[in-house]
Amino acid sequence: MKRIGVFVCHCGTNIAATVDVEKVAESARHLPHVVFATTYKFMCADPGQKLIADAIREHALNRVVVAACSPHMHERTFRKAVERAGVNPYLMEVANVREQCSWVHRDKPVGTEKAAALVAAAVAKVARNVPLESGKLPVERRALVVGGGIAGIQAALDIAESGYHVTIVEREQSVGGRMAQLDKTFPTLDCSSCILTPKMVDVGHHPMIEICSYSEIESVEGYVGNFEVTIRRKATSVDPDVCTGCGECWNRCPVKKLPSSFNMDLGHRPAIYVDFPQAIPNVPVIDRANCTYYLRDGKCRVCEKVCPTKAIDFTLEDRLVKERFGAIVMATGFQTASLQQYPEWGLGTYPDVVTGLHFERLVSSTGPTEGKIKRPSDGKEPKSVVFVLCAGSRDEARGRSYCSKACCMYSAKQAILLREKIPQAQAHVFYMDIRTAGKDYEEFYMRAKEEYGVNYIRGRVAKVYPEKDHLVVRGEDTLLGRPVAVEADMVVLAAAIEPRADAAALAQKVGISYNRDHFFSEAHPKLRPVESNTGGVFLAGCCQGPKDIPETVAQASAAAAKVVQMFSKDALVSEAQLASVNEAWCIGCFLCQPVCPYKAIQPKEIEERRGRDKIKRTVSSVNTGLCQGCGACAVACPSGAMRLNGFTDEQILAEVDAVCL
Amino acid sequence: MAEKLVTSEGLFTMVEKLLGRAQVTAPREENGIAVFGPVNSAGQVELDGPLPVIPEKSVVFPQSETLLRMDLGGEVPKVEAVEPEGEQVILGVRPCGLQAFARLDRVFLEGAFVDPQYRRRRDHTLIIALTCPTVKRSCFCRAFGYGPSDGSGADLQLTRLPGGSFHLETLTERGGEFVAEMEKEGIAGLTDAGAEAGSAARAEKARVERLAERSAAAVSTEGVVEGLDGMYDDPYWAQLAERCISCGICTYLCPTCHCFDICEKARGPEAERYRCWDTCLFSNYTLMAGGANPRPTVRERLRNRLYHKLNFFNHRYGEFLCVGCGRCVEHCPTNIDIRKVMAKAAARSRAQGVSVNG
Amino acid sequence: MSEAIKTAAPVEGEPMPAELKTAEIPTRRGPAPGDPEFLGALRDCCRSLLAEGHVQRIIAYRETPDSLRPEVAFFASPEETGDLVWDLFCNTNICKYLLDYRTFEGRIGVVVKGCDARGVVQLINDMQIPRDKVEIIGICCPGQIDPAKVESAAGEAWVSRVVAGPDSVEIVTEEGTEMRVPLESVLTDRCLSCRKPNPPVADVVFGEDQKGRISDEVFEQIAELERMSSAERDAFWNRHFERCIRCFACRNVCPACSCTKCVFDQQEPDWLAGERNQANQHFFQITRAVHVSGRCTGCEECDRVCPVGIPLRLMNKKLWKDVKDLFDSPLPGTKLGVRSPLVMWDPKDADSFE
Amino acid sequence: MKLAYYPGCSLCGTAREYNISTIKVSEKLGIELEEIPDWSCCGATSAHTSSPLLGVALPARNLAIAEEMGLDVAAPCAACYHNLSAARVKMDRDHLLRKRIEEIIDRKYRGKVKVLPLAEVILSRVGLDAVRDSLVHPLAGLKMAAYYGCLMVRPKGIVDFDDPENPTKLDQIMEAAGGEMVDWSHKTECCGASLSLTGTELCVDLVGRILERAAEEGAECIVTACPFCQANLDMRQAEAATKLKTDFRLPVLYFTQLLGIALGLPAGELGLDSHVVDPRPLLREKGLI
Amino acid sequence: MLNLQATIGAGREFTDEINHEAGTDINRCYQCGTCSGGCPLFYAMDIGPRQVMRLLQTGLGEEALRARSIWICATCDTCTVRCPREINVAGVMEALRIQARRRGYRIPAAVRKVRILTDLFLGSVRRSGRIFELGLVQGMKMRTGELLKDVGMGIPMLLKGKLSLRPHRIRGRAEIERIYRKVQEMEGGSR
Amino acid sequence: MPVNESAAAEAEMMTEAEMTTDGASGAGADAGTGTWEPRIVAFCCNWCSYAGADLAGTSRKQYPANIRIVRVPCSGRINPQYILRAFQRGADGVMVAGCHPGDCHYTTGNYYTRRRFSVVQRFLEYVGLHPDRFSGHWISGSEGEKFVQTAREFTEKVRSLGPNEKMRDVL
Repeated sequence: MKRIGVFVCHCGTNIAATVDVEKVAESARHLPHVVFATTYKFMCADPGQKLIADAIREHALNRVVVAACSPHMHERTFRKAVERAGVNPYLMEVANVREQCSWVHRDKPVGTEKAAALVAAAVAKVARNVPLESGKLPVERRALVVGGGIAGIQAALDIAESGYHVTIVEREQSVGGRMAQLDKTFPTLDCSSCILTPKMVDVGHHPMIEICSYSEIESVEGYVGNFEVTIRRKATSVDPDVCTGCGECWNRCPVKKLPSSFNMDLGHRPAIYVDFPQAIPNVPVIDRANCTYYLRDGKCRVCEKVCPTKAIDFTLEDRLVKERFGAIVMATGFQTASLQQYPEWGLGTYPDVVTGLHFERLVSSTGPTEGKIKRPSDGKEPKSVVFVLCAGSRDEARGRSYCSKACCMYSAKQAILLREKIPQAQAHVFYMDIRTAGKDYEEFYMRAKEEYGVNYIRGRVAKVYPEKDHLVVRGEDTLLGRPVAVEADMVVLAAAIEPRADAAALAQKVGISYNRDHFFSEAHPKLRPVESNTGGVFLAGCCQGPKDIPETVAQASAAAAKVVQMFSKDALVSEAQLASVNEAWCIGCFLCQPVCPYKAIQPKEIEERRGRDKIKRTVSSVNTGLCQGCGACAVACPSGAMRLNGFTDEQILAEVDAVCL
Repeated sequence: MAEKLVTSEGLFTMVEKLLGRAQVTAPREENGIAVFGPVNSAGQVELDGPLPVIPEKSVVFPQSETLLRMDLGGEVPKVEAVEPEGEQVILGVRPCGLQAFARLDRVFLEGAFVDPQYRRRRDHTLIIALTCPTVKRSCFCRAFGYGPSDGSGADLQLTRLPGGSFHLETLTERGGEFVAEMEKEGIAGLTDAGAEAGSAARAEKARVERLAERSAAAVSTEGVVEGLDGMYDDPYWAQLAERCISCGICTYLCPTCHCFDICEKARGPEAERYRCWDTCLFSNYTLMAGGANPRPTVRERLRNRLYHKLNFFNHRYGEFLCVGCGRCVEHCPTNIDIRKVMAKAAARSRAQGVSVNG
Repeated sequence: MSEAIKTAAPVEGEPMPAELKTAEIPTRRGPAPGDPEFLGALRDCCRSLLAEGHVQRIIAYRETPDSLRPEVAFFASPEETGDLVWDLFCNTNICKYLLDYRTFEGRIGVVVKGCDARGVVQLINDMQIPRDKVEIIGICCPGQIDPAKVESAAGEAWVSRVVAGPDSVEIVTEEGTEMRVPLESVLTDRCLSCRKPNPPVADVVFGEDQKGRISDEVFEQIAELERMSSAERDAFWNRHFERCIRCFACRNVCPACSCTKCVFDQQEPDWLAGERNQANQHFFQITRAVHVSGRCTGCEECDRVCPVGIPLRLMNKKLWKDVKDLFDSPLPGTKLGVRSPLVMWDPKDADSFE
Repeated sequence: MKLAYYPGCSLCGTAREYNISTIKVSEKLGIELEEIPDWSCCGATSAHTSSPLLGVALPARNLAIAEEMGLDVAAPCAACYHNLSAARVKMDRDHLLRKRIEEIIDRKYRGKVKVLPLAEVILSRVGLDAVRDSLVHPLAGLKMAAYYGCLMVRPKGIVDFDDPENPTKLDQIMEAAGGEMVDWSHKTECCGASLSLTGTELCVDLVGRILERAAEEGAECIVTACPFCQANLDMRQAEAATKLKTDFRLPVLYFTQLLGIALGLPAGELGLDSHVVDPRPLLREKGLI
Repeated sequence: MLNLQATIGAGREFTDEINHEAGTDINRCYQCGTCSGGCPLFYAMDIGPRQVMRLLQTGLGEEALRARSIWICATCDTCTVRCPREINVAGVMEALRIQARRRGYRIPAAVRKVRILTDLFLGSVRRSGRIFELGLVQGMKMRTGELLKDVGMGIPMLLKGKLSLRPHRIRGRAEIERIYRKVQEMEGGSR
Repeated sequence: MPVNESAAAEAEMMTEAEMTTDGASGAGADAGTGTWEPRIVAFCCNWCSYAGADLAGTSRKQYPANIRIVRVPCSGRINPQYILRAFQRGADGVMVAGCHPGDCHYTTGNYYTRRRFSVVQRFLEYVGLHPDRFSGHWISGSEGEKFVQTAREFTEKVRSLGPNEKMRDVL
């Protein structure tokens, strides 16, 4: 026997002023199953909640409708209230008579009529509600950090310091990431590696942190608290347990002239290498695509011969390691745009046109030129360098509409570094707008102009082309309104920051969403900026959007805090309004499967009675840990075997019927 | 009774006149298909077409009809019965349709309970029969002891004459009244039939009877009931059911099938109770509230239908519930043929040596 | 048995590799319908499949006394195949019977035309039956004859048999008279605009690829409807839906309708009421069409079986046209492993929302 | 392979040698060209800069005729290609416009024909392998700068021949013909041809800049597919040189002329005598004629 | 001083018209100057394309109708393909040119020849169906009075058979005439 | 089959019938006055469009009371049959609203909505529903104003069409 109670809130005068609450309550009394209806000034306040609880006891109510503000506001409040009074929290529905009624319709009779209709819909729905139970999910208290740049390092350290085990998966030979490639950092001009290296050492030595470098994520199964991750540990050809990182091998390797990606291909490395001298782990890897041993059937073996600890093992193979984690922090960082779509700027065509990251390596004392700025074409010291801002950013026409955020500042820094290292060189910066939102940033920019005499030209570069032994940079000085050409020895393009090329593919593996630029999407742009839409997966650093180092570090710590918060609970509570399968109706067509964004639907074999026989057949089943309750599966299912609890077809149809009356 | 001659134009005018005072149902053509359905203008009537797909029964037993209206909003619920209204004329009923009406009458009107809805409709329906202009291969009326010119059960009977006019025979008093009324209104082209027209009509009837004769050899009812008596658990039904797709074509097109379901619809405090056709071939037909189904598979459902047509009804009313119109034969998507079932049953009874008379 | 078939028949007991079974180009080919050896070869093929245990059941057609209406038959042993038949009256799309074999513990052979074969592929793609459980015996179909058209051509005479030639058919009546009519005049409506008469996937194929009859008639009718005003379209469909008797034959024959509990049969929720009014007729018709859109193979079996002549293909083909225009997907049933485009998406999809 | 041929006004006048060499080369490569009967002017730049409708209607008439022929259109002239393409795209995008144009030209147009520049025909329908296979005199040792100009490549979406900033298709064809292509920065810089008669001074400046860059990269001649570019770079070369106080002596040839030589067509049939900067001394020096 | 509040309101209609004709939205322009920077003829213009966009944005679009620039623009589309805001800059220049004609603006003397050539060209096509190049050149000379310009170039071209002495007339001339008339009708007889 | 003539003929009758429809009949009749008011059902996804409607409320923006919102978790949860049901029960217009493509709370739900309804929308029009009676919108949680505008415009459109008879099944 369904016994529904209806509670209409005045919300002070917020509702009562334009809705005749008494009339609404009266009309509710005539609805099927309604045995009690009343109004109150503030239903969400303690006395209001008590009123509901009392009525539940007094009238033996087993279902409740509260006509009040938006369910986004107080659905949880009222669910808890009825639960305390012994009614399943999912047997309560909210009729939104404030946001959808009193606040948007001034005419009282009209508002009252609509409020009554909304209450009738809620009553019709609640009559078809069934009790739902939230599940409890165990938590594996180990975290996975994907990416070993400054974001990953920071997140890993914070989690490990709270006493939980962390695994860092890093694609390259060493952790360190982009920050390791930088020379100085703005606005303080302190040395990037000087502040990064100690942190790298910390993660390298931390007892709770395991670094899987030269590794990639192969697949992610499972759900919040219970991820099962397969990590591909690429074959390094070096036994890490034996190697001491003495450097004999890489110093003696006869293949020397391979482009060093750490140096943005401006320098060289051998076939057996570490990314850079301070690499963590300090264990080299063999680049099999270029190693003589692998290219010429086991010839060479120099490294093997010189290795004092016999750490070289050519027979090592890729290993797939399966591990369980409770939480994942995505910190995969960024790359700079290739700018292939901009032939007019000549990146890749003219050697002296480079990107900002290249320039970092050229200024860095650990770089290929040992910190002497030389232009790539002929090694000459440049006397005129043009910095081009927004190179690939803020250009909807060619597919990237966003601002890369860090370029204004790092270009100012690079112009300053140029002027410091080559005082007689002129720095020109072509810009559209200068964005220096950050502590001490504007001051830094002013210093570049005032102290270092950097020439800022407001205009976007239209074309770069070679003439004699220099480049000509053409554009409009929009403040002059005249065409200008700058003769430059080098052009540095502040190439757009974009997610790693495989970010979308990785996101699909992990099951998180990404935006059209392939940056990973946060759950809420303001209120949940470090969580992804998938429970248990958190975001840190440039994989979520362009940002500078302090912001990255802050986000990484925030993500770590979220992980630690999760690990501090005994168990996680799963959503109750999830999909479930009516196995008798399910025919196993699996049309529901591809539409599930969370890969929550799996086949399941069931046994069934058919007449006298027992038959086996395959039906869909929902993993309640993965399901987030969107209901797309329920619509894809042609027979309605898939249902979304809390929003079943019956409930929605009942509402439709009611609002149409 | 009286015999008249009416030209096509005369008939047209008659229908036009009728339209003002009654709901007229007649054969129409829709998208290349002949159907019995309500007509709004005489031009829609198509008497020369084949046997209409939708049978005549819908005139007295509509696919759905409201029985009760309710208002549950007040202190005391209000309930009122809904009675069918108005006069109906059904034009162009074939002899098989007339036979079907007779069967339906037995179901709905005989015995302790007389169905009020059916009674009202039946009483207010004038039936104008039509001698079949041709006989299809799927027709097997002869097996049931009547022929394509048999007008019994109609108020009036039309027979298309070679010249294009119609011979109109008055068969009941009501039919007579109708003709008299028409004559009073002065229908041009409605005249007394001379001897010539009378004999032309008899010749036409004899012609179609001869055409029907062709099926007599192929289909017979002899031994069907008896054969089926012993065949209930025969593997034959499973074989037949293998092919059946369990659609409702045969039952809904059948002029004698008369099963219905009673449903309600509510819109807020107001509600209606109605009945609508149902078919024993649908699994829902016997589905019970708890999920149990006494006829769980097509085998049981198809068998039930065929037994109802060819055996059960005989045991209760002494005649077949099949009238040999051939609609199910012609329209079955998988060519299930009731005539073959009859032959099978007959063969079984012969094999068992059951005496037809015993 | 034709030589080509004999040599290519797999060795008994040897499991067929799965990848072979999904190959879209059949390796075996037999004589074409119309060839004097055709029926013998087809029977031989079916007989040997049963005899050698490659299949435990064959779904095909059997002769009946009414030569215009052969019946669907299920052959369980090689001996039964003697009255297996395939001619131009095998209108029934038999693919749907595979659903009765969902739990059958053996392989099933199906003798299929191009349109039926698409249904088989669709059932496979809808995971109703695994590919390796079905032996697809395909026939490149020269077009099927509508018995009603033959009968109406014969007038009052009863048709005894029909002899089909490449361009015309000879109708022989019971009285022994003969008449010759053009093939096109008696072909079923769906065959008159059939673009894909060849089985897209098959294990054995009889006949060489047929060209099909390329006709835009259906699409022209759709275009004509699209040009009408809303009120005209409303009237058009009201007129047709009005006739619907809800026999559900369209659903029951549809290769894309494989649900065991159809929404129309459900009481909770009460999607479709029994009352016969335009509201319910529309709900039924629209829902049926929308449910199969993206999976409708265009076999037009629904249109064929509809006893009251509702032009269902004008709905199905309209949906197909839009799905194809919008999402550029292949005709359902023409490719293995293809899911409905409606359970997929592309960020660049057309957007009709505001 | 058969195509409807739209030579355009220039190819019947100032660019006769382009026409001749196109026809000869096509014949050699097995491209069958059927001239669009009674074709009319595409309107060049004048039509669309003064009336949007006229700018579509004039080319549309020719498209409609080609559609009646049932053939795709080959248009060697860059301007004609541009205008025909633009009209096609605009009518494709705007159903109403198409209806209006149909009314204006009083012909049916369904948007079925494609418009291809000749270079595209050679590239995608003949194929470079076929070109390589038919070489008689590979253009070995001849350093060329391929100049595309504006109309072939801009704007994207209206024309769809090649990248607007760094096109390479002419380079590919000439490389297949054995030539040595210089990589240079002014492939698509505007030469100002539309201002040739009205703003000659400006035009000379632009021509000078382009030639200067080509010369600096070591080009010995320029190849082009645009009659306006050819005429402009050829005829204004002397003036430009004077202004820049230099002497370029850079012959400006149609790619079909050089391709013709490579395919072994008699030099006399390629209209090599009709240029202001005579290419023959250079070609003789390279042993190509 | 310029009252932007007033100009923006007053010029909106004109801006909308130009947007509509060019099928673009100049309000998207963020004044980066790529168009002007890449324009081969910017150096000869009085107002660069970027400034033209700004004039339109601030409601001063009609000022652009007096600019030489719109006549100097060679419609090479470099600006359009490089514009990061997907503005059809060349299309705007073209639309302005058409507007200037339609509204009968005086064309700056220095660029009047552009208009003369256009008229001659379209006239030639109207009469013959195709272009009569020699006639065009001669017409230019007659209308501009620069009788001796480029003589040195014309004679060799004639000799080389590149300039025919008589116009080629197509058969469908009546059809072309009809097209011109129809267009004129539809565009309100602006020409 | 002659698609055109008879349909057109019946359409004429239809429109006449429509014109003589009693405006005050059925579910759309306004409580007191008896003047006809369109009944509009809006299916809104919980995270964006419903939140957008909430924002319209918190910003006190007025829109017609004809709109009745049915909340669903995601626009991907909106079964096309719900639309039919609403029209059956007397709705004069139905709108569907969800997060902008790419912004779905559930990542991709609205992409299916977009596919499904681009087909369904055309089909409803094809079977004779007036195209202005059904519409789809992308409304984010921050687009309170857009919700209001949409509600106003849609209501006016539907009002101008008069009561819907297509598929209607009311007592």
